[in-house]
Amino acid sequence: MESSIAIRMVNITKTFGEVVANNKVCLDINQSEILALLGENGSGKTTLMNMLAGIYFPDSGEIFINGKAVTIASPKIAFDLHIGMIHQHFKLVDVLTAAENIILGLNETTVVDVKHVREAVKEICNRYGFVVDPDKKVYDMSVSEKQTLEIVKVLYRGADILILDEPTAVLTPQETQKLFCVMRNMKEDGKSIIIITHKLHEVMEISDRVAVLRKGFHIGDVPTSETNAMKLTEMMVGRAVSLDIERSVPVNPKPKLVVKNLTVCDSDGINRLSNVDFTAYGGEILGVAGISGSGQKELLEAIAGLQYCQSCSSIEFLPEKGEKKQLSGMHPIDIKRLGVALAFVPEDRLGMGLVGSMDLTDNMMLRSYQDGPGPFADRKKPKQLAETVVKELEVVTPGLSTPVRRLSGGNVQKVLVGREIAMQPQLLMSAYAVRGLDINTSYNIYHLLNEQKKRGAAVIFVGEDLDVLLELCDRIMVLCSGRVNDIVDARTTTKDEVGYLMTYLKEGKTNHEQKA
Amino acid sequence: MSKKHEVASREPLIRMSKRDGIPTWKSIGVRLIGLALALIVCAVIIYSLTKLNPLKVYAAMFKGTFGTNKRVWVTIRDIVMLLCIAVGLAPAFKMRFWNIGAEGQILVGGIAAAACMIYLGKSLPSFALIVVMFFGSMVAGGIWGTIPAVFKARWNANETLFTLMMNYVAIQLTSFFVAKWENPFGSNTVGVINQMTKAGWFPPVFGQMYTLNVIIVAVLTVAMFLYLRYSKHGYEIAVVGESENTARYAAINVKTVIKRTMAVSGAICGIAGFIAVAGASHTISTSTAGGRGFTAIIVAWLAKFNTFTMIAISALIVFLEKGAIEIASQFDLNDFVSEMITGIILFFILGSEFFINYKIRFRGGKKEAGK
Amino acid sequence: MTQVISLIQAAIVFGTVILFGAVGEILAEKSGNLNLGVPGVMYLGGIAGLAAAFFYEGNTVNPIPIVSLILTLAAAFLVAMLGGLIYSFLTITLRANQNVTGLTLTVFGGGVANLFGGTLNKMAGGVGQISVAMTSGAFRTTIPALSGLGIVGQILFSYGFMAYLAVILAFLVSWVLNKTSVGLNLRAVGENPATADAAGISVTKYKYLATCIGAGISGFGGLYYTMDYIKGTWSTDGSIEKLGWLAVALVIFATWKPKRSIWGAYLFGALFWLFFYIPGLTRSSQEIFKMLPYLVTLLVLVMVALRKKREDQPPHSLGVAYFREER
Amino acid sequence: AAPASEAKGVKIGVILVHDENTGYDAAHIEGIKAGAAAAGIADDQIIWKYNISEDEKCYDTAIDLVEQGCTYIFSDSYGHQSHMQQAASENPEVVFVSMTGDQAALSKLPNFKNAFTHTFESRYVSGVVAGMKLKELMDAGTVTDPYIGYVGAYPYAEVVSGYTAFFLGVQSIVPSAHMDVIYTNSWYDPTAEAEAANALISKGCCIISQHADSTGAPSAVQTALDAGKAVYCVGYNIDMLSVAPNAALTSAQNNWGVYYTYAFKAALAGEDIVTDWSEGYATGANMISALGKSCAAGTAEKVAEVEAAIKDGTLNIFDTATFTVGGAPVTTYLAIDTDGDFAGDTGEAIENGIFYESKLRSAPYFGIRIDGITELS
Ligand SMILES: Nc1ncnc2c1ncn2[C@@H]1O[C@H](COP(=O)(O)OP(=O)(O)OP(=O)(O)O)[C@@H](O)[C@H]1O
Ligand SMILES: Nc1ncnc2c1ncn2[C@@H]1O[C@H](COP(=O)(O)OP(=O)(O)OP(=O)(O)O)[C@@H](O)[C@H]1O
Ligand SMILES: [Mg+2]
Ligand SMILES: [Mg+2]
Repeated sequence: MESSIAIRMVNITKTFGEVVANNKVCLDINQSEILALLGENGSGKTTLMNMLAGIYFPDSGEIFINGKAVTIASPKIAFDLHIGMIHQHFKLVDVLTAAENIILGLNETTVVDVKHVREAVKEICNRYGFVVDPDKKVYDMSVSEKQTLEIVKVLYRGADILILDEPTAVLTPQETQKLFCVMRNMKEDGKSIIIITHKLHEVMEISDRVAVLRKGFHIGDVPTSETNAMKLTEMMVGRAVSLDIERSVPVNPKPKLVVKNLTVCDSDGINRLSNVDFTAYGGEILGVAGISGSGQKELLEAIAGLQYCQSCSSIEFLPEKGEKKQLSGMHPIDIKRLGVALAFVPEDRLGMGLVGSMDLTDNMMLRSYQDGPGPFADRKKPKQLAETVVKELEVVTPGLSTPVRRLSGGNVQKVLVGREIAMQPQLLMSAYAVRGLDINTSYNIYHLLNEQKKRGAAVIFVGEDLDVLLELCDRIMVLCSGRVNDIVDARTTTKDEVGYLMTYLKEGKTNHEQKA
Repeated sequence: MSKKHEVASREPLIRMSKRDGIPTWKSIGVRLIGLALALIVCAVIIYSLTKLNPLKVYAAMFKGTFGTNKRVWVTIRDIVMLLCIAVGLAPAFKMRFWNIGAEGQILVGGIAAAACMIYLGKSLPSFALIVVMFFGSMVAGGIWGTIPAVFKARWNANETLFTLMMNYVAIQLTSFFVAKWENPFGSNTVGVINQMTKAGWFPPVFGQMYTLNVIIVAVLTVAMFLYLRYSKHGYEIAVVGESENTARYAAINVKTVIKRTMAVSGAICGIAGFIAVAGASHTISTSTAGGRGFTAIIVAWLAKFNTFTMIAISALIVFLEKGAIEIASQFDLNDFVSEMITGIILFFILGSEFFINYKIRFRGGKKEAGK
Repeated sequence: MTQVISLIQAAIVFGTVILFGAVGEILAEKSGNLNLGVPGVMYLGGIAGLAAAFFYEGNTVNPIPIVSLILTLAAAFLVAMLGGLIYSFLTITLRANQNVTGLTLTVFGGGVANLFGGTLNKMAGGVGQISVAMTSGAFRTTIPALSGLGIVGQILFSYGFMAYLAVILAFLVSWVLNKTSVGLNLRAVGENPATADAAGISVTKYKYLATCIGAGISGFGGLYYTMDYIKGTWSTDGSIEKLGWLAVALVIFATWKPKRSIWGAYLFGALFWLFFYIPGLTRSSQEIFKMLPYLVTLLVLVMVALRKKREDQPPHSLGVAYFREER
Repeated sequence: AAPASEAKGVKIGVILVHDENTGYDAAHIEGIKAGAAAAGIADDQIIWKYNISEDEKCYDTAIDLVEQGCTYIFSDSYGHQSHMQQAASENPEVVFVSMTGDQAALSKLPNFKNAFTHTFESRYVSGVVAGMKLKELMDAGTVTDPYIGYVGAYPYAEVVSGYTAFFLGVQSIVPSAHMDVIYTNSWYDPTAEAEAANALISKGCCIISQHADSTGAPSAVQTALDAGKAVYCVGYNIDMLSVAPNAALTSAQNNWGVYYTYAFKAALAGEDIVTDWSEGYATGANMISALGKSCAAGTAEKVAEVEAAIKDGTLNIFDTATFTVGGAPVTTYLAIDTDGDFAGDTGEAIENGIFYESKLRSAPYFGIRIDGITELS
C-alpha cells in the first residue's frame, strides 16, 4: 500500500517510577491503514497510545503528524489534531445522558442544543447500524451499550486518526462485526486506525499491518497478509508456544456443588437469575457460556455469598467428608466459618479480588489474615506465599512491596489466581480469567485451572471465547437471560450450537422478568 | 487536516509525575523547607504589620511557649490533648471515613464526664469517680461516633457532611446542659465543678498536675499504632478503606468494621473530652473542644495516620498557636493574628506534601524541584 | 400577623447570607472541590467589603453611594476569590487534601478578617463606631414604591438589593449548570475528571474557575452579613463562621441544586429564629430548638442516601484530587 | 500621682473575655487605662490578656501572669470567677479580683475580691429617659399601648436587677407601662439581639432596651424606625448614636475607671482592697451617655433631677412601695446563696421597705420577678 505516513513516533520513552513502559519505541502509521498493536500484558500498548491521546506525556522522543513535529500536552491538543481514542476503560460520565456524553467538551453552542445532538446521533446510528438511545443515562446502560456509545462518540466527533484500545472485549460477535465494518469504511475515507486487541483472529481479520511490542520495546511490524497467529504469538512472547490446551478425562467425578432453583434479583427487582439448576463435579471443569450480562456475574457471586438470593434458592456444597452444607443465604464470613474451601477469581480484579494500593504480601493476607489466635495478624506466611507466587507464575514486579496497582493487567491476574489456588480449593470459580490477557499468560492460566481439576477440585469457568470453552471445559452450561438454557458436553458440541443456545431461549424457558 | 495543527505547542513548561517513594530524610527535608518558607512569609507579614524585627518576634514565640515552668506544662497538656484527638481520628481516616465530627465527639465525652462529676461527685470516692467518668465519656463519644457510621454502613450517607452536622448538634446539646447545670441560675457558666472537694479531678502524679494526661495519651498513642499496624482489625480497616467490594469478597463484614472503627474513633475522642474536663478545665462549656477537633484533622492527615508522627505535628501546631498569642500580647497586636499565622504555615506544610508525592521537571532541563 | 411577617423577614435576611454561601459552594462542589473553607471565604468577603467602604468613605470628601457600592462589591468578590485561589492552588495544582485545606482556609480567613476587622474598629474609634453609614445605607435601600405595598411590600420588597441578587445568582448558576455547554463540562469535571479530560475539557481550568468564582459568590454572603445584616459594623464573635457552616449544610439540604437552595435558605432562616416567636420555651429547650437546621439537614442527608436517586447524590469525584497520569 | 519608684513594685495582670471589639470589654479597657493614668502606673506595668475564654484558659492565664510577676490580677467576666478563685487559693501572695463576681466573701480567701458598679442606677435613669419618650408618644397619640421590650442576655440576677430598674424608671413617668423580656442566651450576638428586637417590635413594643453587649438591637430599631414604625431604643455600655442616630435615646453606662483608680491606688499604697466594692452615681461609677436628638422635650431636666436624687440618696430605686408581685407588696428577700442550691438562704435584702441592691455584696442579687414584666423565654 503506497500512502503517506500519518503518524510517526520516534524513540518514545515513558517510565512510571522504575517501570519502563515504553523504551525508545519507533512506530509509523500510514494513512488509510488499520494497524493492529499487539503485545503481552504490560508490554506498553496502552501507554504508547495514551501518549498520542495526550493522557500521558513522553519522557523523551518525538511525535510527527503528517510530517510535522507536534507536542501533545493534553487531550485537548490531541483532539485538535484530530486524534480520537476509545480507551480501554470507559470514559463516560454516569449521570449524563448518551447525548450529553457525546457533546462533552465540544462547546458547539453556548446553550446545549439537545435536539441537534439527538438527530446527529440518530443519523450516525442509522448509517452504521448501531443502537444508541441519546436520552438514556449511562448508569442505565449495559456494558455493550456503553462500548457502543464510546464508538458513536468518536464517530460524532470525527477523527482522522482513530485509536481503539481493546474495544471488542465486551462486544458480542455481531457488534464486533458492525464495528469492523465501520473501521473498514473509515479506512476507505483515508483515515488511519490503530486497534489494540488480544484476539488474534480479529487481528487477522481486520488489520493491514501488525506492530508488536514486548516489554516496552518495539519488536517489529509485519503486514498481516504475511503472517499468522502462530508467528505473531512467537513475536509477542519471544518464543514458540503450543496452542493446544490439554484436556484430561475427569477421574471419578463426584458432585461437589448442587445448585437448585437459584434466583437472584437486582435492586430494581428484576430477576438476573431465574431458577438455575446445575451440579458441578469434582475433577471437571464446568464452563459457563453466555452473552455478557446473562447472569454469569450474579451466579458466581451468589455462590460466593456476595449476592443476596431469593429464599427458594438452594446451593448445596458436598465436601469430601462430612455433611453437605447449605450455602444459600450465607455471607462470605459464614461460608468461611463452615470451612468450605471456595476460591473465586472475580471479573473485577483490582476492584474486588485485590487491593490496588497494597503490596503483594498484604494482598496475599486477604484470605488468611484471620488465621491464628489473638488479635494480631501473621505476616510471615503471606510473605512466603507472595514469594512463591512471584517465582512460580513468573509475575513481573519490581518487588514484593510494590502496590499491585502498578503491575500490568496480566501480572495482576497472576497474583490473584496464584493466591486463590494456594487455598487448595475444593471449588474454584473464575470469571473471565483471561480477559485482556495475552496468549502466553492465558495458557498459563488454563494450565493452572487444569491442575486444580486434576487435584479433584470442581472448577467453574466463565468465559467469553467459545473456542477456549470448547477446548478447555468438560461440560458447558449456557446461560441465556438469567436461565440455564442447556448444559452440553464440550467434547461433542459445536461452536454453532453453543452460539445458538446463547441467543435463543429453548422452548418452555420463557423469560418473564418478574418483579420481586 | 487543517491549520488546527498550529495548536501543537512546545513542551509544557512544567511537567509532573508521581513519585514511587521518597527517602525519609528527603521528605523531612521537604517539609522543613516548607516550614522555613512559611516562617519567612510570616516574618514579612509581621514586619509589615508591626515594623518589628521578626527574629525578636520568633524569640517571643519561644518564650510564650516554653518561657516558664507553667507554660511548658500547659504546652505539654495542650499537645497531648491535640494528639489524643488525632489518635482518635487515625483509624477513621485510615478507613477513608472522613470523621470531621471529632469536635462533637469531644463535647459529648465532656458532657458525660461533667455529668458524672456533678451527679456522682458526692457519692463516689474520687478514684472510682474518675474510672466511671473515663468509661462514661468513652461510651458517649463512641455512641456519637457510631451514629454517622450506622447511617454510612446502612445507607451510605456521606460521612463528611454527616459528622460535620453532628458537631453542631453536639454544640447545641452542650449549650443545653450548660443552661441546665449553670451556677448560679442564669449565669450560663457551669463554673469549676467540685471546686472544694476536687472530686473527679486528675490527681497530681509525681507532683505534676498534668502527668496523668500525658500517661493516658501516651498509652493510647502506642496502642493505636499497634492496632493499626499489626492487628487483624487494623488490616480490615485498611482493606475497607481501599475497597469495600474487596473487603466483602475477603469475608470482611464491612458494616461491622465501619461501625466498630467509628466506635473506637469516637470513643477516643470522647476520652479526649474526659481529659479536657477532668484533667484541665474541670468545667464544661461549648469551648471545651475549642476547635481542636478540626485542628486534629489537620494533624492526623499530615501524619498520614502514623500516630508517632502526630506527636511532632501536634507539638508544632500548639507551638504556633501559643507563640502567636504571645506575639499578639507582647506587641499589642490583635489576637487573631495567631489564626492567620497558623493558617499560613499550614498552607505551606500542605503545599510541601506535593513535592513529596510528585516529581517536577521543567522544560528542557532534567532539573527537579523540591529536592 | 405582624409577628409572622417579622419571622419571614428574619428568615429571608438570614437566608440570604447562607444562600450566597451555598450557591458559591455548589459551584465549587460541582467541579469536585469540597471547599470546607466557605466560612473563611465569607469572612474574607465581609472584611474586604467593609474595609473598602470604610476607606472610601473616610478618604473622600463627597462619597457617592453607587461608587462605594461598586467598590465594596468588587473588593468583596476579589478578596474572597483570592481565598478560593489559595484553596485552588493547593488542592488542584498541588493536590493537597481538600478537607484539610478547606479547614485551614477557614482558620486563615477568620484570622485575617478578625485581625483587620478589629483594627478597623480601633481606627474608627472603638466598638460600633465604624462609620460606613452611607454605604451600608445604600446596601439597605429598598425600592420605595414597592416596599410600601402593605404586607406584600413588607414580605417581598423590604430588603436591600443583595437579597434579590442572591436569588438571581441562584437561578443564573442553575441555568449555567443545567443548560449550557460550560455547565455540562463542569458537571462532567466534577463527576468524572478523567473522562472530562479525555474529552478535551481542561479540568484544571474548570476547577480553578468554578472554585474561585464560587468563592467570590460565597464572599458576597459575608459582605451581605456585614453591610446589610449587621449594618456596616464588625464583630469578632465568630457568627460568620457559624453561618458558613450552615451554608455548607444548605448545599447538602438542596442536594446540590441552586434553585432548591433558595427555599432551603429561607427555611433554615425560619427554623433558626423560630424560637423567638414561640412563647413559653425554656432557655435550655431553646438550645434544643437551635439544633433544628442541623437536624433537618441530617434528615435530608439520610433521605437522599435512602432514595439513592443518582441525580441527588454528591458529585462523584467530590473531595478527590485529579492527576492525569494516575490510574 | 505616686512617684515612679513606688509604682515599680506593682504589676497588674488583666484578663479580658474578649477584646476592644465588644462594648463591655472596651469599657473595662478604658477604665483600666484611666485608673492607671490616675494612679500613676506605667504602661509596662500592665500585662493584657485578651480573648480568654471562661474555662481552664482563664486559670492558665492567671497562673502565667503570676509567674510573670503580677501582684494584682483582674478578670472582667463572671464566668472567669471560679477559675480565678482556683488560682487565688493557690497563690495567696497575689490579689485576684473577679469583676462582677459574687463569691469573694463566701470563699473566705483574703486575696480574692469582687467589684461591681451600681448599674441598676444608670438603668433607672435610662428608664426615665425612655419613660419621657413613651409619654411623649402617648400624648401625641402615636402610641396607645405603653408596651416596651427588653433584650436580655440570660435570666441572671444582674440582668433581672437591671431590667427591673429600667422598668421602674419608665414607670416613674408612665405608671401604666408594661414590658416583655426576651433572652438571647448570649452576652454578645449582634444578629440574635437584632432579631430579638425585631420580634419585640413585631409584638408592638415601642421602646427597646437591652442588657446584651452588641449594637444589634439599636441598629434593628433604627431600621424599623426608618421603615415607619414608631420605636426607639436605649442601649448599654456604649453610645449607640453612631448606629442608631435617630432611634437611640441614650445608653446606660458604667465607668469602671472609678474602681480601677481606687484599686490601683490601694495597691500602690500597699493597702488592702475591699472584698466587695460597689459604688454608683454618687462617685461617678455610673452614668448615661449623651441624650439623642429624639429624646422628648424636658428629658435633660428630668434626668438631672433624678440623678441628683440618686446621688443624695433620697431616691431609692428598689423601693418596695413602687412594685408588687402577684398584686402584693414584697416584704422579705433572702439574697445570698451559701449552699449552692441557687436559692438565697442568708442575708435579708429588704430593710424599712427598701430593697438594698448591692449592699450585701457587690454583685446584684435582685431576682424578684415583679408585676408588669413578662419574661417571654
Ligand atoms: N499510570 C501508570 N502508573 C504507573 N505505572 C503504569 C501506569 N500505566 C502503565 N503503567 C505500567 O506500564 C507498563 C505498561 O502498561 P500498559 O498499560 O501500557 O500495558 P498494556 O500493554 O496496555 O497491557 P494490557 O494488555 O494489560 O492492557 C506496565 O508495567 C504498567 O504497570
Ligand atoms: N423559584 C423557586 N423558588 C424556590 N424553589 C424552587 C424554585 N424553582 C425551583 N425550585 C426548586 O428547585 C428544584 C429544581 O431545581 P433544579 O435545579 O433541579 O431544576 P431543574 O430540574 O434543573 O429545572 P430546569 O431544568 O428548569 O433548570 C425543585 O425541587 C423546586 O422545588
Ligand atoms: Mg492496555
Ligand atoms: Mg435538572
